[in-house]
Amino acid sequence: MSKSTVRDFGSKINVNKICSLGDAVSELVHDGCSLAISTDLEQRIPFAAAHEIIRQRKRELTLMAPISDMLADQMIAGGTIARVLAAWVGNVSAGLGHNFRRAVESGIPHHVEMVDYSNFTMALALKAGAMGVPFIPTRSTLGSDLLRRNPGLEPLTDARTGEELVAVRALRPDVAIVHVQRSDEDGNCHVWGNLGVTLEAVRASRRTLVIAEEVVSRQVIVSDPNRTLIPGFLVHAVVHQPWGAHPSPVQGYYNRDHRFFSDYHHQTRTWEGTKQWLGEWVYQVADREEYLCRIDREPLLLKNHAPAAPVDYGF
Amino acid sequence: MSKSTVRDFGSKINVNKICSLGDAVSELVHDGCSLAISTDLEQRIPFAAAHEIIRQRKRELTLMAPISDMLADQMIAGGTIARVLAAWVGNVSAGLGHNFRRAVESGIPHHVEMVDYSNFTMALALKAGAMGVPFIPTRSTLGSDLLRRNPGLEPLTDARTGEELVAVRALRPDVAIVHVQRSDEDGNCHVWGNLGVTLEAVRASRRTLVIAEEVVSRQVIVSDPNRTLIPGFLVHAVVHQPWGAHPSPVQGYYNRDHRFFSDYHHQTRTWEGTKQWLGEWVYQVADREEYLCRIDREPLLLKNHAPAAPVDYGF
Amino acid sequence: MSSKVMICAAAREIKDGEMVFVGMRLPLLAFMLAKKLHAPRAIGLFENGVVRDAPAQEMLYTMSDGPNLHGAVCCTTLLDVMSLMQQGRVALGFLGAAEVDQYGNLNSTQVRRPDGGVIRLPGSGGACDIACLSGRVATVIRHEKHRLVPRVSYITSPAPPGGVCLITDKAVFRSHAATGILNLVSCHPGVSFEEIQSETSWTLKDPQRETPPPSPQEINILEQIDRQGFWVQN
Amino acid sequence: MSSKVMICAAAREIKDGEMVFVGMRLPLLAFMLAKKLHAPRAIGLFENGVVRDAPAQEMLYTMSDGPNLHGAVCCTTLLDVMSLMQQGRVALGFLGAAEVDQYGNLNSTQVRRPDGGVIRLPGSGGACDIACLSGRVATVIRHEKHRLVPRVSYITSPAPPGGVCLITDKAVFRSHAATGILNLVSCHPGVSFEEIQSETSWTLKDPQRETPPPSPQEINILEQIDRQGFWVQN
Repeated sequence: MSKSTVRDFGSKINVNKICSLGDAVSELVHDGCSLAISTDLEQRIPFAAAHEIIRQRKRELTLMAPISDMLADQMIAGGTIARVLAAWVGNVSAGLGHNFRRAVESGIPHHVEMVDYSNFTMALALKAGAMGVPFIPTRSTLGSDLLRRNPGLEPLTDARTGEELVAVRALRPDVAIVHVQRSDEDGNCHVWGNLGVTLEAVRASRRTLVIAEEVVSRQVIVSDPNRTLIPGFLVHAVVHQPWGAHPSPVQGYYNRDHRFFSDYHHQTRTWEGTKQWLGEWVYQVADREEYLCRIDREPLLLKNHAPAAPVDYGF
Repeated sequence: MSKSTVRDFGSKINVNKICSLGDAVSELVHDGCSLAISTDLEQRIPFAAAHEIIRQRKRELTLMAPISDMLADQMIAGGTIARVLAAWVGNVSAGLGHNFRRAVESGIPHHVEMVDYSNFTMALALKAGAMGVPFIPTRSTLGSDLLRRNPGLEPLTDARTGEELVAVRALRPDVAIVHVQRSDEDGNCHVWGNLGVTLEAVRASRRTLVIAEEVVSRQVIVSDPNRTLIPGFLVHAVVHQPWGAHPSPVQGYYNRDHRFFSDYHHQTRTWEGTKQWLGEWVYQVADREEYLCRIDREPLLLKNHAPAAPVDYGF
Repeated sequence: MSSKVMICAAAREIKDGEMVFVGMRLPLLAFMLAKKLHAPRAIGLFENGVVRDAPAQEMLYTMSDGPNLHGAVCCTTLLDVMSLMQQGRVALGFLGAAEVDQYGNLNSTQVRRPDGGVIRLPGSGGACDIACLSGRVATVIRHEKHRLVPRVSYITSPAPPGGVCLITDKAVFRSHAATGILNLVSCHPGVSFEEIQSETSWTLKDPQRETPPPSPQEINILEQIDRQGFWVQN
Repeated sequence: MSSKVMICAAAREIKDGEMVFVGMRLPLLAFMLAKKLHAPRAIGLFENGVVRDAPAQEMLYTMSDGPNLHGAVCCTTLLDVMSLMQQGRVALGFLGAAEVDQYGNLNSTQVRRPDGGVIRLPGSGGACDIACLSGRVATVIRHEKHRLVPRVSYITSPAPPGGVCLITDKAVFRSHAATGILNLVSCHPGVSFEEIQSETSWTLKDPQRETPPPSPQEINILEQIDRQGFWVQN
């Protein structure tokens, strides 16, 4: 019998996936690899993982995400990023990302190459990766300079109709890092709220690192299989890290810390201020537990609960 | 200002969507139109709607679905179908569909044209329709006779890599008919269980008819927006019809009536038997209420309940 | 006052029953205003996958803030909502930009400094997609000569076939059906044609028409929506 | 006995940790058996969108029966599970067919009658996709000469690059790595080579090897799974 054509997506029998954030980053994120991170769009941004990546001084990473919010700016400031494939890099509530600007405009702390996508073409690139096809056609970006300058977008004429289209080439990140509400020990995740491009990013990536607010029993997960938007067989490591997405919000767990975004924006106007910020919030912080001691969580706690209506999977 | 390029997908301000099954079929299903129906694959098959279509003697319909189970066989027997675009037509638990075979092989009761898809290419055709692109590429069907004979599948060479692919052309059904667990009056639907190609079919179709086990308040729907897999703005009519999917199962509501499938299979071996079956279960039945009086629902009731774990949308 | 005029002008672009790509800040307020006034059945789509048929109960800083998810009719993926737009189901999209040119092209990617250097901006986000795929586009921008330029230096969002309605803090413009040029259609209350022309890089014709000022009802609703005046400066 | 031999042979095709496209009837029983024996971490995918890491608690007539959804780890779309397969994540798919030829091509669409007419069968379902996109294919078919043909009359499911394991009620065949021809690898207990050759349209070589009979443990598990003997006939 001829050899299997199944491609290597990493170990399929990973019996113990639960590990610390430090170990997960150390094992899965290698210098030079590509990361899909901050894929939900402004919820559940894996800041804990980003800070650990900065602390472990990972280098030459490629970042893939449509809207990375402040996370991309911090990872650039930390010197980890060589290349950004994204639609929008900044600080969603405050405006520009000073470190992104400094890196692209002046090479401080080092040069970062920016490849401009739109939100939809980034989603389609990941979807093509997730579907295992080399491209997906779209009508977006026709007539734009994104199409002219991004090598991942190329003109395509539909042979049957003659219609002008754009082929969005597939992206396949090495690692997807996602923050979720709850996961079981196998990495089967329940996620709710806005989904952005997370489902596509996880499926497109070779490996996935899950950071979960709660690690729950398998019974909780299988009680609602339609909520399992990330199946465990795509997941290589599960880190239990409550408040791992602060200062971004996690629906049902905590709210957005608007002030933290705004403070970062003001403090990082200068490179000096940035270094100070990184020292205070990343380098001089041993781990997420220490970080959490420094923030005031009380104002971010849920003001009201909103339970989903019951659903019966009975038969 | 130049004219809007927004395409007509039917009335956008349809204030009152709730109506009877008879009215919904009469208004939405026209002779010669194309229908996506039975898109979940073996759950929530809209049998009530199919029977109403047969009773209203609709003609020359095109059926689009990957696996239509016994529903397609019945609609063919009822003389409503001119053309079937599908991957599999039969009786899932019993085997062949006698009426499908008679129609294709011998033109009884009339000729039906069959266009063979595979499950995945049917899903991709609907997905392309749902995405508003003329095609999506795949590697499936390469080397098969489906590719050679189905005009909706055409060879495609990837310009960049030279890879041989297949372009699956978009399908855009005129009407999707779906059975759901619960809907509000605007057609926002909560659906759970296996999803088949329903989400793609609804988005690809110009209009959607929802048949719901329960019509619930808007509050129930918005309590769990991730469960709203069919948003109301895609829905043109909502019919409240408990047990509307019998003899197929509806998770959380009732089980599959295996016996009913098997009885149909045996009774429809002959065209005479089919006519008798249609008389007994469709033509001589005024509506679904009368149909339900003729079946024994008791053995199909849930034997056990299985509530989904709680989810909090609080903030 | 000018932000209220802008919000009211933007709100009037939304027709009842339309699907609208909303965005944040002023357009979001415009959507909330339109819902409460003349477009109660408009549907708001957000790029993060949120679909709302009723405005959020609290002020939002980002589209993914808790109050925007709570009470949504649907939370889905970016791909899903943008695919619906690519199908032609979205009537109107709101966009911001750093530059707009007389043809309605928008730039939110990078601009040139007077000294020849480049200022890098955050980028397209969904703007390019909305420009390419929605029926019409309404653009909200601060009215300054270096923003209303003859030609944008980078086309992030090409002028859509359905045309652009440009709403500044001084005036309203619309694409001319034949030429595609953005024509001035009304000057905001208290702003002279001369002032507008002096801050616009292409030649305008005086429309002799004033943008309708916010009605007391509109002002009342806006003040309810944004109690702290976070977005609506006077 | 032959269905038990077939199920056990099919179960042995599943390796631990693999993602498997399961299907119904005998392959489903094979999956359940493998899970309980040597492949506890195998994952079962169903075309309707159901993903299971543990067998259902009750016998199934269709993949969408209530018990198959209850306790699933994931319920998603057909497109999602088949996309994962197109990516190369699925190691093995099980298929049935009306005809198989010596090259491993399968036909489940239409066959010719002796009188030249056409018998229309239900069609591909997901078979063509599984043949094209999964790593290997295991085919379960009744061993009759008109089913094991030199050339199928319609290629529903082309022989996959990863090769075919053909499991009949008489024997096990595998694609030869170089020629692609389905070679006989073992005869089921009590079935002679001559009997197999006489019911096969291409020339075989006697493998001098017997398909391992079901162990008492395998038989015990199978009887637990299918208490009423609905699928497993003796």
